[in-house]
Amino acid sequence: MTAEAVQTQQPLLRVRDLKIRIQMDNGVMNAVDGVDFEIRKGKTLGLVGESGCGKSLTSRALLSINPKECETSGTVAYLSSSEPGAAGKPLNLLSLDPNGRQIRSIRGRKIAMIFQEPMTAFSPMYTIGNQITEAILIHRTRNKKEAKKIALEMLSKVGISDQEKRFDQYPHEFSGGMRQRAMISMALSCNPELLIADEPTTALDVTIQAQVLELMKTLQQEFGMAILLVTHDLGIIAEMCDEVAVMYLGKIVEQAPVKEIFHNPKHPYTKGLLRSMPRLGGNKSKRLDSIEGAVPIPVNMPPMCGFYERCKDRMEGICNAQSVPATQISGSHTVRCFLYSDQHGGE
Amino acid sequence: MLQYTLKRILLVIPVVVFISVIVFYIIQLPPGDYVSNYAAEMSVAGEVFTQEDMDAMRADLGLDRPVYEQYFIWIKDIVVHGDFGFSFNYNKPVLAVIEQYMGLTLTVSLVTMAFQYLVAIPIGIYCAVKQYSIGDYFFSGLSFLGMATPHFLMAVILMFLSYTWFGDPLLGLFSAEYVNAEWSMAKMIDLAKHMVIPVIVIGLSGTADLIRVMRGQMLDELNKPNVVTARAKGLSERKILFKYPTRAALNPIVSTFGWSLTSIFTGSTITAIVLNLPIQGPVMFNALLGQDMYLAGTWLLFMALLTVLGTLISDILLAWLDPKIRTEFRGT
Amino acid sequence: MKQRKALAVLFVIISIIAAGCTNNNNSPEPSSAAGESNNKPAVKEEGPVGNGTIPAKEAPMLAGLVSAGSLPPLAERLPAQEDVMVEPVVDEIGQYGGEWTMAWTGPGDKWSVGQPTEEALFRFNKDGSGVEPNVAKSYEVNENATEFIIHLREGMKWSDGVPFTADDVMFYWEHMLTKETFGKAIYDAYYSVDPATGDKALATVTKVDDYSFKVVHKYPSVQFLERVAIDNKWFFAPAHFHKTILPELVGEAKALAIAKEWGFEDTTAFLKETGYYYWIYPQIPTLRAWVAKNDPNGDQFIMERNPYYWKTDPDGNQLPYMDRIVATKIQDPSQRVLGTLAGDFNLSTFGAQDFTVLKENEKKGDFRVIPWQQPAWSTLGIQLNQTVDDPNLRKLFQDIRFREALSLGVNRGEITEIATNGIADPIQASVPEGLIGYQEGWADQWAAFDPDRANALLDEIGLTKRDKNNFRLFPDGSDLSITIMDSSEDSANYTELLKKYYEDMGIKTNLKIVDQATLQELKYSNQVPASIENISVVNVSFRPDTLVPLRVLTPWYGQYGLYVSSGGKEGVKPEGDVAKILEYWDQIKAAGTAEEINRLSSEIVKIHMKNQWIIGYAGPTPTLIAASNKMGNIPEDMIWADEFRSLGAAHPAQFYLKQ
Amino acid sequence: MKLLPVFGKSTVVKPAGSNDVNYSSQWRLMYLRFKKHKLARVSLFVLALLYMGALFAQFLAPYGLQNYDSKYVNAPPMKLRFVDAEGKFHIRPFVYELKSARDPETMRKIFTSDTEKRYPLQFFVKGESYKFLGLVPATTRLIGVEVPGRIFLLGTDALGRDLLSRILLGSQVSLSIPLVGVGISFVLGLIIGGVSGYFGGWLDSVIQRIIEIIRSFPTLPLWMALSAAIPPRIPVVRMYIYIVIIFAFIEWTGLARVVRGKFISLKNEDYVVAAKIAGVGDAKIIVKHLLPGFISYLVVATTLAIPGMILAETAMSFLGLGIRSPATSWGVLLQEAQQIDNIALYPWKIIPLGTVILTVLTFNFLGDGLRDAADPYKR
Repeated sequence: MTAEAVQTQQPLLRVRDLKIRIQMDNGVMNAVDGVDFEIRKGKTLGLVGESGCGKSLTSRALLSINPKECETSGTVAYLSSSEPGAAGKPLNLLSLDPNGRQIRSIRGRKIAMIFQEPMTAFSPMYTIGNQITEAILIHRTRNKKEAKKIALEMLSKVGISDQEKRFDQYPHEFSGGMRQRAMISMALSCNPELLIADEPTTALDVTIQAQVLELMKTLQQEFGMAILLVTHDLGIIAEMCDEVAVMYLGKIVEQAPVKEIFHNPKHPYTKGLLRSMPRLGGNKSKRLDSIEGAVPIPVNMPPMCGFYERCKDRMEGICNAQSVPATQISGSHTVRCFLYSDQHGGE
Repeated sequence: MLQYTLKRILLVIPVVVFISVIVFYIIQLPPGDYVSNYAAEMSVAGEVFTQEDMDAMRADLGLDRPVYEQYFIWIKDIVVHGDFGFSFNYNKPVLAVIEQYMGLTLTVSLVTMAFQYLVAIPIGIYCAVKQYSIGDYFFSGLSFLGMATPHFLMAVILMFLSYTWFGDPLLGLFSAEYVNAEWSMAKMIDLAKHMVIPVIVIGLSGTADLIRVMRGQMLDELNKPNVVTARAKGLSERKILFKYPTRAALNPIVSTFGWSLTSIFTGSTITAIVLNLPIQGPVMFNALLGQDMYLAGTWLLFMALLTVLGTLISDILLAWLDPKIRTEFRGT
Repeated sequence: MKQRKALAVLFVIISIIAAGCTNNNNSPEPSSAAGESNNKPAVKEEGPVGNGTIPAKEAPMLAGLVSAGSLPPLAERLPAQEDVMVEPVVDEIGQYGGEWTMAWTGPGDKWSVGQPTEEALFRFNKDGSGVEPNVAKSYEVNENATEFIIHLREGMKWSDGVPFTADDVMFYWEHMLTKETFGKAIYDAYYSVDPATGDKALATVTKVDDYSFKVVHKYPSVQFLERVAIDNKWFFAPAHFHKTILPELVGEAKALAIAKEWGFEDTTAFLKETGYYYWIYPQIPTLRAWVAKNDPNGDQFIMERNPYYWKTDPDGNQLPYMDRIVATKIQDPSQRVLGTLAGDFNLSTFGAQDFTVLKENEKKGDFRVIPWQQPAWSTLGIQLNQTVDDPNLRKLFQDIRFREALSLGVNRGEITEIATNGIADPIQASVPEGLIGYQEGWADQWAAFDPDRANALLDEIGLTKRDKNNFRLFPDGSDLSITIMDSSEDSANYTELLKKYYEDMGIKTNLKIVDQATLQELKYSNQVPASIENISVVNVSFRPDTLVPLRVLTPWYGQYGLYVSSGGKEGVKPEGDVAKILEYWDQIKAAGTAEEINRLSSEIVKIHMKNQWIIGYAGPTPTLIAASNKMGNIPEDMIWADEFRSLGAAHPAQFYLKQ
Repeated sequence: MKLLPVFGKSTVVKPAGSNDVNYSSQWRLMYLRFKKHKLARVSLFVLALLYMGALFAQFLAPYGLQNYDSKYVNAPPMKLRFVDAEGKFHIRPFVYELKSARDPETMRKIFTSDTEKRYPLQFFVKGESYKFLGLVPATTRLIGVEVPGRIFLLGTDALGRDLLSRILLGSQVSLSIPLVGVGISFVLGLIIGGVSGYFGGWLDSVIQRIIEIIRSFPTLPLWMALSAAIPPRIPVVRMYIYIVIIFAFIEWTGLARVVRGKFISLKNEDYVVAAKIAGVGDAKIIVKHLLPGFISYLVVATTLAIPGMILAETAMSFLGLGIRSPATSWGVLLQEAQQIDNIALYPWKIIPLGTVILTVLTFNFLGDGLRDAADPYKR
């Protein structure tokens, strides 16, 4: 882990003010509400948060593969040298036609994605080989033999033995871990610059989880790609990430290098999350802490801190009266909380 | 797979035997038999039929024997000689009667079916992709309308409209001059013209059902993560649509094909009667009414067999189409 | 309707001469005929024969074949010139060509092509007053009506060109009829009855020469020719054909093999079809104007002109005018209507219920509707089974007051308005004016709507107890209900109204629709308490079985008929007036003169009038003939009766299509 | 082309309003979801109206089922007018008296309005007596005109009866009896399909064969035998109920197959296996764990089966096996309408087709709405 190098690395993707709004019967839901972050080349950014905080939507917004009900605004600047935008400016992925040729040439080739449930993410109707070569055939070669060769290579890289046989098998013939390996091999088959992993190990059991994560790390080093790791599991964050963004209710409430988050969490929510994490050598008899209350629905929310209701340190009249700005704690550590903001001093 | 199939086929045999008994029993159930029916019909035409005439006729036709005896004779002839008996009404062997109507029956049914599938599947896909669009509402509404109108009434109305607008009610499958004519281009065109109403009437209801199933399946499939995966791979929407959701959605539809096997042969009996179509449905209906029991019995047996086979085919098809099941069999 | 009056006049004529036609027809020379030498022909000839000056002409279709050499010239095909039958035309000499397109429901509907093409030995004449020679050229009869010499037409040929001679008659008599090969018992017409002992004797038939044969009865048979015209119609068969299939002549095994070749299972069905329903089989030669050309089981049955047909029009043109009869199979009666409206069928017959829809579309469809009166007692009515199983009900049905009540309690005005569209008269079931047995005032007997009187009658019978639904109960407190059995939904409107009127009187009424086979079966098992069948009969002496309980047929007499047909072994013994009817019938069978038969027939009818077992609520309605305006020579004032062979009475051979 | 909602399990629950939505029961979710389906809501409303109409048919119908009148045979629908022949406006709508005559040529009844005689529409008029809700004797009817005037808003039939009244009264049979049939097949399908799917093995095999046999059962001769066997004293409506019940005994097989499939797929779910291991009894597993999993699907399937039954009734009437007039159902009305002379000469007799279509459509839309509602997660 090279946390000290985080700042020095070139950004690959810069997300600014990403908002996703969904029209509901009873109002507009701000599912993602002004998210900013950067992903650096070869590094791993962890996006952590509870179910429903908007982290998956955010990750999918990068590739414009959210359903059309999601009104998405903001910029997703793709800073790859190989993919310049108009007039040399960085390419804003959100400005592209979501069904257009340009975004499709980025999907799978430059930015690949793996999903939580490898069973459903693969179609049961086709062989694994068919589904892996599909991406290769689009992006790398039109020769089927060659594509198969690449796919077999990839399969061996992710540690699947007997690839020739496996190539012609169907997803249901794979175990969960194997499937995820296959999924990774599919995602990496075109040497992407960025891999978006949406809860890649949630559906796997713990030993397989470790194997898959290890595999991802190994391959990251081999291919030199960046990873956006979306998860709710802080353990995985600790193991995998260089930098962490904690999301809550559509907003990034705290963002910092991984050590910083674990050793010096600022936001009450981050603290709560950490407390709810089981620790090796912790007191067994003690129940794990949990954050009380439930995530509210961000529909017609007034400008206020979304964590207000559940926050132990809430300040009435402040936290529930205005939207919370981001506060820079240190060079790489920002937090969205009035506890650290200068603004509340003005009361 | 083979073993499974064999097992299923073996299970079919007792079912069919049982059905044949029921069929025969039920045909016998209504009071009266072919002879009394015949006598009644001829009395209407002013002919004199005495009790002796009728008894003699019964003896000739073997109708005076006990039912179980008639059944065993019938079954024995089927099994031993492949002889399905004799149609009293047609004065022909049953198989000859069935053969006579088979060609047109298959024509009507297959055209209707092709119409159903060719229309319903694209519309189903369209309605799912453009859910809640005007097109979706239009097609769904139309298909519902087709489903909600009783066939016989729709047939009569269309026939009457055809008469008032074009002066020709398009009865039957051919105009009078073509019925016994050699096949020619003109006869084909005439047939096509006469197929319009049956295809609309019989096809529309089936279409409605198919559209609903297809649309529902598509909606399910469109929401599956594998679609997102495909999209994230950079596939075009069109390619995704046809490779993933459509293929998967077709599975249940293709597998129900076996179920509709019987309808290929019977078609829609009531509609066929109203439209005067020379196909099996009405022939069998009349055989039942006229107690032409071997004809009716053979036909019902045939239908029962088809139902059972259809279920079998559906099950096998379903198994075959589902890689999960298919590979299991491959493994063993 | 106006037309009834016109027909009435017609019927008067019939009634006077109907039963006594033999005498009337032969009045100029009955005695001389018997006395003179047998080989002197032509006692009576029908129509002008063999006009030598005009050469016969033929249809272009046949002329083509003749010039191609595949058909002998017309002169060789027609009978000897003086023996050609000249069929008078209704309006004008027609033109050759065209097709008679009609609807039929398939081979079961064989009579709808059978009757119009039928060629009987003797046929009823145009006004139905008696029979005239048809296939026969002439006949002679002795004074006491025991010996009939019938002459055939010389040179007449079957439709395959083989000569038709007395041998064909003899063959039919010897090998088919008396052997009962075609599923029919020897017809009653061939038996004569001793008036004294009631002894029944079969006639003998002998060949006189190639073109004449003699029928000899043991006892006088005044109505022999009429009875033959009704019972047997054709007294001949193509010997050269039947010789090749009859088991008696070819052997059982060979016959069975032939039957199988034809597609039949056994010889019985095969012989019945070929011997009796021969006209729908293209393989069998006939004497008819059109002969079958294809398999009747197809979607379209075609009969084509008989090149050897033996009739010409007055101008000597060989008939028929139309080339073909094309019968298209239909499955639903509405298709006949629709097809007629659309011009698909150019000559079809309908019941009165289609009157309005046909009339409304006459212009558009370019056809005309010709009503033919039916000799029906009623079109809507009810028959109460006099022998119904339930003793309570039987007693009730046999009570004349009950029948009177049922008659009075129904508003005939409403019924005729609604159920016959105002076409029928609101009258009692009765013999129409002009027919044998017509009774002045019968039509009005119990015909007024008088529910008070009806209820009073029911009370008088003792049906005073009522159940909780206010329906009457039998005096012993058991349920009373009339169950009307019917085999079609066609009369649903009528039965619904009937039920309402009956129930207004407190008589619970059930309606049960069963298929016709079931109904037939129920009749035999005496399970039909009431029926809405109607009586339609020209002359009770010709066709007695609807009015005289001779077998199981008409619902009103129920099991009485079974008693008679089984010779007293089964059924219910007729008593009272029913027994009297049977007595009269026995007398008719043995009667020596037409007057006697006439008188006895009237007596039978009078008993019916007195008892009104058959209650009518609407008078007769006509049968409708919808004919294309292009179709000519269709007579208008005709009687639609099975006895007269329905449409056949109009001699369809002379129908023609204006080109 | 843009494809539709793609929410994996980890994504946002689409909430539908209230704050505690995450904890709502399945039924509440269904309700919320259903409320969104506009067409289904409208359909439910229309169906409610139809059923109310059936319930109060005797009150709503101007005339009874046996109100024959030879004067008004095949009369066309009357116009409800506001402006009379002189151009005068009346606030209360009225009809003119119908004069009938016969065309002497075609014998067709010809109706003309007699502008001399005006009958204003009246509410709560005294009419034929009937039993309100089948219990309370009453004579008041919602609409009518003063005697001797008659009002036929939808025309009359061949017996001079008011078509509107017949449609209303016919709905009592057509809308209620199919429910009986569907109810029976629902129960049978659920129980037998459930047993077959849950226990599997030879029991399943036997039940499947039985289903096959029933499916290939020749129904037509069965109906014919039945109609001959049922004694004539039985009122036609009750006879029809018998037929529907027998129908249901054949129809349950389709549902049973669905239920069986669901049971097979659900019984291997972890939570069911867990319950089994924990020693929970079969009955309890079925009721507690399996049924809730797809009861909503069954409700939908049932809703969608009702229109099939309604249509089956019309087909039965066509074959002469259903209800017979004077008892009335929509099938009877359609069967009368399908005669060619009625379509040609008296086209208003097709009006009942409209109500049949409306009912079938609304049941289908309702079913669709329920289906969407039953599936809030779009599983």
